Amino acid sequence: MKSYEAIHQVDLTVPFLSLSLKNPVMPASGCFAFGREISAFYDLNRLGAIVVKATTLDERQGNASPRLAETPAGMLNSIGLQNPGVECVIREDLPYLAIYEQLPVIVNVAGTAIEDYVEVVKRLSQVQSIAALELNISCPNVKCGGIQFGTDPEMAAEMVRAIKAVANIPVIVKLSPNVTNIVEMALACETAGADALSLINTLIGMQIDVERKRPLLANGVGGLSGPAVKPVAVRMVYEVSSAVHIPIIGIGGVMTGVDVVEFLMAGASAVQVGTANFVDPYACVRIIEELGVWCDEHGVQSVTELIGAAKPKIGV
Amino acid sequence: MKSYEAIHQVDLTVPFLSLSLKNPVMPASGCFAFGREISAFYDLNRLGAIVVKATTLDERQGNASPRLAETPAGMLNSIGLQNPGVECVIREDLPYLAIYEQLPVIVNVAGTAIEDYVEVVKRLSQVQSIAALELNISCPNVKCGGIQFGTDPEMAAEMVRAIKAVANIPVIVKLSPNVTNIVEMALACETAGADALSLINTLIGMQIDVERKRPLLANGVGGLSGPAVKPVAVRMVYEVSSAVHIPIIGIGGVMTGVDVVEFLMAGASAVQVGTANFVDPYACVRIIEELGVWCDEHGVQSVTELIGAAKPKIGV
Amino acid sequence: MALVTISSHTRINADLYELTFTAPMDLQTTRYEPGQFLHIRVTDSFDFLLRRPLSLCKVDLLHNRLTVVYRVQGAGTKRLSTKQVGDALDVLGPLGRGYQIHKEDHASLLIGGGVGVPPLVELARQLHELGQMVHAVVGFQSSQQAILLSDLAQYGSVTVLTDDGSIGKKGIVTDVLRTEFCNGFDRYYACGPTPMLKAVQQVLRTADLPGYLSLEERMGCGIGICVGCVHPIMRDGHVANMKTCKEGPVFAAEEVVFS
Amino acid sequence: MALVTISSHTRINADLYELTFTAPMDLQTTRYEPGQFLHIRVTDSFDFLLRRPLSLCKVDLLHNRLTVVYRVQGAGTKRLSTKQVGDALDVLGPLGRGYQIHKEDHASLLIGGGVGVPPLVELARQLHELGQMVHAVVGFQSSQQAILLSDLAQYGSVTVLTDDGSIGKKGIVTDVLRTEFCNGFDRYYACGPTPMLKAVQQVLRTADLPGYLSLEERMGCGIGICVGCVHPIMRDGHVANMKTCKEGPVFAAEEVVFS
Ligand SMILES: Cc1cc2nc3c(=O)[nH]c(=O)nc-3n(C[C@H](O)[C@H](O)[C@H](O)COP(=O)(O)OP(=O)(O)OC[C@H]3O[C@@H](n4cnc5c(N)ncnc54)[C@H](O)[C@@H]3O)c2cc1C
Ligand SMILES: Cc1cc2nc3c(=O)[nH]c(=O)nc-3n(C[C@H](O)[C@H](O)[C@H](O)COP(=O)(O)OP(=O)(O)OC[C@H]3O[C@@H](n4cnc5c(N)ncnc54)[C@H](O)[C@@H]3O)c2cc1C
Ligand SMILES: Cc1cc2nc3c(=O)[nH]c(=O)nc-3n(C[C@H](O)[C@H](O)[C@H](O)COP(=O)(O)O)c2cc1C
Ligand SMILES: Cc1cc2nc3c(=O)[nH]c(=O)nc-3n(C[C@H](O)[C@H](O)[C@H](O)COP(=O)(O)O)c2cc1C
Ligand code: FES
Ligand code: FES
Repeated sequence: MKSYEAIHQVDLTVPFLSLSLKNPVMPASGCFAFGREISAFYDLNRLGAIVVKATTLDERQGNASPRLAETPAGMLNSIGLQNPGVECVIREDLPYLAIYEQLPVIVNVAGTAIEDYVEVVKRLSQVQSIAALELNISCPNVKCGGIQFGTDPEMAAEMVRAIKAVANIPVIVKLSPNVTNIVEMALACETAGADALSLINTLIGMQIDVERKRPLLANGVGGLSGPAVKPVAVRMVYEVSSAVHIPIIGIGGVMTGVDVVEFLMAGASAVQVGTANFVDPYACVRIIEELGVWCDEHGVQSVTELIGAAKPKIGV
Repeated sequence: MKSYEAIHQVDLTVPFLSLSLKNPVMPASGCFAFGREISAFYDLNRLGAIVVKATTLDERQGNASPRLAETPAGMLNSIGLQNPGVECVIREDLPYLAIYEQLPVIVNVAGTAIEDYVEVVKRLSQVQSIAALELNISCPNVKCGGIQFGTDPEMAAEMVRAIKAVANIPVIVKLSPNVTNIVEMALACETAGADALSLINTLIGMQIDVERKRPLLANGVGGLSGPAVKPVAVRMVYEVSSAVHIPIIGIGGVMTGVDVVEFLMAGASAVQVGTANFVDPYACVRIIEELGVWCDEHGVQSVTELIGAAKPKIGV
Repeated sequence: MALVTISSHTRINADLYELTFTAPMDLQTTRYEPGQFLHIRVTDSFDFLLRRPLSLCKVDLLHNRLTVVYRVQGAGTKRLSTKQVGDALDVLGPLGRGYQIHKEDHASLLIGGGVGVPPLVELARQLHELGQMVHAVVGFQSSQQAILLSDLAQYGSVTVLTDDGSIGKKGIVTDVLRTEFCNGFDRYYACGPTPMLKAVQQVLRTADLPGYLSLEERMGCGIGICVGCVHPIMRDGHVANMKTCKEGPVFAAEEVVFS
Repeated sequence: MALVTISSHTRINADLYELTFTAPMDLQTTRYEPGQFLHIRVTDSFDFLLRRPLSLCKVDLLHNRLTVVYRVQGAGTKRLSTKQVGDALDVLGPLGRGYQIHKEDHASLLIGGGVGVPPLVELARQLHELGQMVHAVVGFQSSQQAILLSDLAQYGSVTVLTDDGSIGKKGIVTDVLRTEFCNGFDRYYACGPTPMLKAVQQVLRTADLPGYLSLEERMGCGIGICVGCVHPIMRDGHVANMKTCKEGPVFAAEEVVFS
């Protein structure tokens, strides 16, 4: 296999919003913390962008342990938005990431009520080093609020309007797959002013600990991620990208460069990598390299050629 | 491992509707055809029951090939309800199954409009050898109609009422997981008179053939089944069984006896086995055997002890 | 379904492997047909949940063994290629309907493309044993993909074609299927990629030669319960989607409907 | 993360295995601590997507090798147990914060239960090397589960307890942790199932002996990015969920909050 460096001829850059990402691969929220740990493994500047852990107004301790379970080709998590709160993130985490000058930083924002989200976004708007916000209206692990925004188009639209009114940087809305009609949700967010969409967040699942006769996760249900959910994610990206005119970030089960190709062909402009980071700390850079090699072997000169390539061609 | 025959002490029978099933394991619709092929492998009387392929009013040819794709720990199918039509099923397939005197036969009914379903049920009501009907209001592979009933509680209720008005045997309603609120769907069906519920049908998914730059399935999307979906299925069974008072059949990714235990503990009274039959023609009888061994090893005298065992105990 | 033991596994060309294992049944007493397939689990991991269909290529009655020849196509066959002699192999079959043999025939034309060639070997053997004149016309991309030529040569004459002329004549199998050539045969038996089968069907319909086509559709169960592997077949004036694993993979050429 | 080679793999008791492999780093130049863990992929199949954490048990500086000792708990460790000498092993680590060693101490009490015993072996070696008096109190279900007794005996005295008395005294570790006994030690180091740790913490708080507990939570990444492995820890008067893979698995006993 040729190394990433050897394949100068493939152009991996993709335009995304006002940015030009050096490649379409970014770690997914909650699967990379705030970058510090992985920086011990490789230079974060190699990433297309970074999406940090969900940030809420106040510090949160999340759910009780156990919070993780392994499932066939996937995993369940019920972290429950544990994070140090927006002030601490602004004070301690974002300055650290600002060192990486070639790394666009996307901050994932979560909360319980619209006012929380608005307040977090107002405070983040003071920070120069953020490239975009990702609104997490889809976390399955927070009981009160959270998920509702992600499953009701009216409420999602209201949320997006409220955020757009206070945000001074692009707003990406992250959609939940736990809905009857993903296209309806996407259109509601687009109409309300979303600059981009990312999908999918986790599917709601459960595992029973048969020895203890109770749900394995302390929280009962959790979010399903990993290769198992990829077909659902690809389907939703395909459907949504056929309906909206804003760019899409594909998420769900990306483990290899070919998985990136699959999401791009389905209509995504970029992808996020979640669970794969837990299996292999080098996952993102390996995937970028594999993407380059695949393009090279398939005569693809620019990765942008792949975006939407699996869609019916106009006039055919 | 002790053989099934050796474990006389475990009582595998479960009451289900007016039936006493000799064990809680039945093949899922569309994953066992009408039983003929598997009868070459083992005696069908060993099954708790059999659910036959979706039957529609007229013969259907289904979708174009390719109709199958393999996914991580799962598969996609887009069969599209291919079947010979209800008259042919009554004439050729049901008499064949009637030979198996100890085998309750459940006929899966599908269609496009309520009238189709009603007509199929009317004709099946003439047949003595059917134990119950399973209403497939959730097939993701039929464009027109089909899926709507499975995602709109009002329409589902209307369908169930119409069927109950003409059916002279119990009606099981099979639910789609592709909804925002599975409990709402379940309650609508219960209120409308459903005698039992079965869940889940497949999740809608897609795979891209990156070499050919198009969706792999000729139909574009297909239904995701297999171990990958089990956590979603277990979660839905747990939630629905906590809300309704009618029995539930758990379906999704059952591959082993322990998977059966998981579904029973989550609140199912019986399970259906789909994809596993494709991997291993003996899957159902192997699973029954494994279930018996598990119960034996865990001091479970009657499999009914397991039903709902993972639920919070009343008064605890 | 049986767990059998691999007795030999060798790379025979670029990405091509020959795999021999104990037959899951007694070959002396059980009926099998050339053109039937074996449905093989490449690992017990859920990563490769479904079995892979591979054609019965050679039969060793003495040792009760079967041989398949396959190309590494994707991840599943790649995984299969890592299996070692002595490893267990989970095999279902032989399955499906194979080539029907016409005892009354004098000369049979066998047409194969790429990994469509393997089933023709056992077929050639049986036809040869009946005293028929066997002629195989086989096409490959290049010499790197050519397989089973000496096996076929045991039972009759072989015409080889390659896309790049690196072995045999340069061209494709239909190039040699001129009517004069075909007139010498009673029947043909073909297996290969769909575009080849379609072209063969067309050319030999014109030449008025009856024959059989072995179809290749994606399979799930391999035993007729998933209805995933269908191909449109015309019978009694009606076109219906038929299961290629159960009613096929071999069909009378005139029945097969190509879009 | 590194692909290393297994140099030995033996069953040492009922369901217990000792696995030795090349260290993923140079043990002479890289810092590691007793109580740290290795995060091991049991196969590259998605069936076992997550790594399994196993404690660093023994260090072989001469051959640059590490040893873990594990019990077959579920399907993943069962799969691990099928690995052969010479096989590649995907290992991340050593990770986390291990036991802090106090050079000024004279006598250390090591308390282990079941597969909580392995990390105590390297700990005992290091304490012994510093000239400390080491006493290990270890509990098992029965002699069938007893492990590493002769290893521990190299570095100090060992008191063994079993639930059924089949080896050592009948009873549980807290039975011997009377205040008079504990007074002889400067500090304790414990690892074992949560109920044992909870009981040990309580008993030794009464005895006023400072110490460390190694916690066992389900892990995802093992490196601090998934926030899946938390346990409530009291620091500066506040209780917070801390990552046991990064801030732990070893914590000062008085910090650990049990529910
Ligand atoms: C009746 C029959 C007989 C066959 N005989 C042979 C043979 O003798 N030698 C040989 O080399 N090949 C043969 N093939 C093709 C062979 O089955 C596929 O190449 C193989 O399944 C590919 O698996 P994979 O995991 O490498 O590819 P992947 O693409 O990873 O497979 C994914 C899925 O697609 C299916 N699939 C992929 N390609 C094909 C294909 N071309 N045809 C059918 N299914 C496919 C696989 O079975 C699997 O379910 C035969 C196919 C059929 C239907
Ligand atoms: C820091 C640490 C050090 C450990 N050191 C050792 C050791 O030296 N020797 C030893 O035998 N065991 C040790 N364990 C426990 C060991 O990690 C589990 O027994 C093992 O992960 C079980 O995996 P499985 O696939 O067999 O079980 P499964 O139940 O199939 O595993 C499913 C999932 O649950 C997790 N899991 C299951 N049981 C446990 C458990 N008890 N603790 C944590 N995660 C669990 C697995 O890691 C996996 O992600 C340690 C655990 C931790 C957290
Ligand atoms: C442990 C864990 C924590 C997560 N935390 C967040 C989060 O804080 N915010 C968010 O929007 N998504 C969160 N997610 C969802 C992921 O960002 C991603 O959408 C999902 O895992 C699917 O991608 P994958 O299959 O690549 O993991 C989390 C996922 C996991 C597994
Ligand atoms: C090939 C295939 C065909 C199916 N056909 C039907 C059908 O006709 N009617 C129906 O209600 N469900 C059908 N299903 C769904 C299954 O009955 C079952 O709900 C689903 O596959 C999940 O179970 P599994 O994971 O055990 O396969 C089909 C599934 C597969 C894989
Ligand atoms: S492969 Fe299942 S019916 Fe043919
Ligand atoms: S295991 Fe991921 S943060 Fe600790």
